[in-house]
Amino acid sequence: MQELGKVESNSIRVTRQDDKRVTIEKDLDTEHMLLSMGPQHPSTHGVLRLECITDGEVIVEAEPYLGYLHRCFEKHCENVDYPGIVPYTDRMDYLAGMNSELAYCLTVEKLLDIEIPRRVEFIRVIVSELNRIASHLVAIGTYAIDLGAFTPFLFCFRDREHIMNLLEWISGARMLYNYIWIGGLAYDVPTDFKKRVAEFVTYFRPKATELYKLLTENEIFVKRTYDIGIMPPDVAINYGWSGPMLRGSGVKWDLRRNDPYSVYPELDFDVCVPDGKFSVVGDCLSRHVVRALEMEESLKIIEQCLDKMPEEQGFDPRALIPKRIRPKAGEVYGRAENPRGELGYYIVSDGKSTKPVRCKARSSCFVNLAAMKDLSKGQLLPDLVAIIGSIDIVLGEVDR
Amino acid sequence: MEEAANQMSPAVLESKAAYDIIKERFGDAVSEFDANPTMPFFEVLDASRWVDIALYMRDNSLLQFNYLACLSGMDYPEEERLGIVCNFECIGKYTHKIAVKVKCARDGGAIPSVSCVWHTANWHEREAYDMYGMVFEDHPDLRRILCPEDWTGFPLRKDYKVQETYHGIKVPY
Amino acid sequence: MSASPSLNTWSDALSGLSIGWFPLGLVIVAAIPLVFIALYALTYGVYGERKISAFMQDRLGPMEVGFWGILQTLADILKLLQKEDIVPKMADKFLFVIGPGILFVGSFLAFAVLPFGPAFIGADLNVGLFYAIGIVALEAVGILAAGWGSNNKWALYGAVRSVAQIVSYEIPAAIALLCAAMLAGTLSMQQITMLQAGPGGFMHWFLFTNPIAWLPFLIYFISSLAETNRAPFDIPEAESELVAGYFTEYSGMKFAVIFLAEYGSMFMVSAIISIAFLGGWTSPLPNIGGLELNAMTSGPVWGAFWIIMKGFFFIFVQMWLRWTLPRLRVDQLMYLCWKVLTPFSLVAFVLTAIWVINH
Amino acid sequence: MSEYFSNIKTSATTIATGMGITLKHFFNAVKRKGDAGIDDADYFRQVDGLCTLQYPKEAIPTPPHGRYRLYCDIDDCIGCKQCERACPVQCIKIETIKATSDDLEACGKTSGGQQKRMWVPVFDIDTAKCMTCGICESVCPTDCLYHTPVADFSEFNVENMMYHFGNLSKIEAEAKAKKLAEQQAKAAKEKAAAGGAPGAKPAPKPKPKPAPPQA
Repeated sequence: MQELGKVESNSIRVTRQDDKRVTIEKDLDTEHMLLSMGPQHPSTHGVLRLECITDGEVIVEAEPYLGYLHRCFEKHCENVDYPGIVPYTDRMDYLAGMNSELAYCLTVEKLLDIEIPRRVEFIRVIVSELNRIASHLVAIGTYAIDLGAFTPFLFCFRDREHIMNLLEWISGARMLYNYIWIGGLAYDVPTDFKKRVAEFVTYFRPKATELYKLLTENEIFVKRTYDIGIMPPDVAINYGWSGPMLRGSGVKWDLRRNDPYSVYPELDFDVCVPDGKFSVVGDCLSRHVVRALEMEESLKIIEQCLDKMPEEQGFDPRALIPKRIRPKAGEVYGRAENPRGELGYYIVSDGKSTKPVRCKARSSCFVNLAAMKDLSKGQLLPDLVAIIGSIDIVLGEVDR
Repeated sequence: MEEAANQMSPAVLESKAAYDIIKERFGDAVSEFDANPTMPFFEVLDASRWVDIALYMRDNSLLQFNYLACLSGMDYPEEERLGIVCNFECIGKYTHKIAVKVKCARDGGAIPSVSCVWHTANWHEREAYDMYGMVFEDHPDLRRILCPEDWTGFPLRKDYKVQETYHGIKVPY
Repeated sequence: MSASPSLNTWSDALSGLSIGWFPLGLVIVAAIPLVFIALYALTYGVYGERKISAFMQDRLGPMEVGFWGILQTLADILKLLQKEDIVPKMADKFLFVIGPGILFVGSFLAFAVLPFGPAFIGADLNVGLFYAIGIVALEAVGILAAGWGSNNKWALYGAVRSVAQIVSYEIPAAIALLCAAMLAGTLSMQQITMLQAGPGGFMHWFLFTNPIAWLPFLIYFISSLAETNRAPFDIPEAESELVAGYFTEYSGMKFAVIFLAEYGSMFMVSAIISIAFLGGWTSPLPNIGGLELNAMTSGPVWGAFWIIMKGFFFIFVQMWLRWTLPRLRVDQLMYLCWKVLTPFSLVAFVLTAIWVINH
Repeated sequence: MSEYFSNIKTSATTIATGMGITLKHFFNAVKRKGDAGIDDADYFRQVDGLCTLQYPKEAIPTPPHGRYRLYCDIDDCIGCKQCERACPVQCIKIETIKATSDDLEACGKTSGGQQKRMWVPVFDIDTAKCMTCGICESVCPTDCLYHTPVADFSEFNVENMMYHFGNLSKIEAEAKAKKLAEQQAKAAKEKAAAGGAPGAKPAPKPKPKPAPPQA
């Protein structure tokens, strides 16, 4: 990491002796300014607060402060029974509710050790990949806004709207679905669902290309993100990064591949890592490009799922849901690949109650954000914004 | 458990192998291996050696647990102890996973911090401290992270009672 | 531009109209641009920006107030008028209040030397172009006053950035305009325009009579974006970095005044570029044989029409750029100024000089 | 030096590409996207052009099983309180009074033909609290509690977000409660008198009947 932070020499300090007199001492450090960025700052993506010590435009140190959106998820979980937690998981990473639900349900199912119907698995994968696209669209769009480009943001939201409509059609809600249940699904998909999703895929491909041309290839955008906030792969692993962030650092690590769950082993898709030609491996641009490429991979996954999904007339996705969910005593750590990285749940059951004794959510944004302090050292203020944007935090998940 | 050893799934066997290496090196400092199918783990009995174990786990060429996936605080009221549960994994060379538990006394207990071994432990430990109140020794910056600085009590302890007012605001909703 | 039928005779008659000694017609012709400026700045500028951005982003934009939201700006102004005018307690009150004023004055002072037609020019200074370049620098003072006076760290950042930016971009902008002045041989705005008038319409414009004029034209256009703090050079008010830059603390009518100043200077630089390179109020239509399009579309009223249209065109391009491009970083902005635009403007200057000497 | 010029060139071309795209959209603004819902077969055939709608006047229809405003068909409610227990946010408040045996007729039957044994004087849903998760809907044995696709139900007064579905007025409820108390007292007395023998007119068991397993 660069050590630009302190300008030790050749600078001037102005010291105020009394009201009138000012002495100027040469060859000393200039005074640093404390800049409180957030929690109501446009580019902190919600309510993150950064306490920056700045030397002019250079960030000497930026310390993140969290907790403005802390909603006691873990405390709630200890007071709600297992199915009741599902709606709360939606509200953690509210941009990718399906993925959060999937991770939670997989974890509890691991503890319960139950079989899931194949059709349910495919529907789960389709909806979570759709949601992954939606989430990446928001990530890319807000990143564009962070860097001053408004139009790509609205294009992203226009396309995301179709995904929201699709998911609303399936689950009845637009953002907070409560669709994936432990052992099944809330409803079966509508009859025309396959057709409409296929139409969406054909609709979305050219739009993604257009977005790529408008934003990713734009020279100003590249200049703003290229070689900024570089994270070497070993440090990234040490920081516990996951998801597109880790892949942006060039580590081919995707839980869908490396710790496969659901029907992912049957599906053919690439784990995107930057090749180092377009971007420097590990910089903000790499992370952005990984997200852009992952949308295409998600489309591929969706297409395959649509082909492979078994058709069953009168299928009841609730049929195998246990009447009363009371896992045997034990503990489990389950996880899934969320759009932002590894979302893990550590659940402890005492075997007696229908409520978990402990349900810890290991949120990817929380872990990814921890590297903020190191990443921002010695960067310019606009680069700080670029770095926050590339981490793609959702404060709902950071603070839980 | 004995007859279960041959029925262990491959993932658990991998963890067992990793555990054996650690056990060989640290002997009595670690407990027996709990080979449950959902989350195989062992416990560090001698908490003062936790950093050594952690370093060994990270740096041993046969273990290489370079990825700390999750570190969760835990309350064990019946044992009068607090603890942390860490889920480790190796990214790259191996595919093995293992979980480690470290416990400390419920009142004024301390666990050595491993944030120098895995950077990610820094915030996880702060969160565990915030929620359970165990102290992490040699932690570079042990402050509350999610709750406000001046919050009283540790919310996820089983005997936690929420404070009545906070800066004049009624807390229980 | 005399002896032409239809609208032209009408406009000539209007300018010749006088009651006794009082040249009423001239006053009316003179009033047209002024009324327009107010109308433009109040309605078209903001409304147009909102609609253009909306259409580029597949949105509808303001739709509720009036037909297709045409009265939206009026509603906004009414709202801003009613809003509480907050002066922060710790602010430097004098600077805080005077900042928007200086900005507004700075951007509208240059209108004095803009020729809106053969008959109308506020003050036909013989150093008009020089004056126009100089007066833009006054904006930097206003921005600095606003930013410093706000006693807000973001505003300070914005102000400092803005001053650095405006001062730097003065140089390529001035050199580029100097090329036009060299081609004309005068600094008077009116005379520069006159020199570009002729029956050939657009063929007499400096941009087309001179093989290298496109270079100073482009350079001035880019620098003018920076001088008016428009995207992609809007770093002084970069909302994702500096909240709102130097006007973070402003509310109510002071905020509106800053906005008006911004749209005013947008039109001003667009008018300057069209005067210097695109013939100001001259008609772009050429006379083709017997079809005297040029003559038909010249005159006081037509003049005002053409310069406004040209101004609109450049404003549209400014908006178009804004809603397409991300924002540059501070150091990249300076790189662009000192390492790209300034050398190229010097090259353009030398080439223009050679071209002028050889003609 | 060549990098310098190639830089300028890529900048110019990529900026031109971007501007081309936005201009294309600008000229495409004469078209407008329709407001067909996602269940319409033509949904993806009408997404070109301006994509926003003027919300209150034009709106994309919510799908028929959209999960928005919670509604209780109180005529079918048997007062089993399963929803109250299942609700993760405790937004449902139910009070029940057991119907006396002579009132069973008046209490009526659900549309499924099941005999109702409870008066439900209070069935309040705090829609401001409700997080539309649909768990209550899934546990309801008579399917009388469901989310409707009415998405916009904002109110100026938060009190109005409290929806009352109870089927008895306060006076009626008091009367029923009194009647029940009287009967129970009478039954208890009879029971005491008969020494454990069942009374001539036994009141229904005080427990609410167990809910049939839901599908």
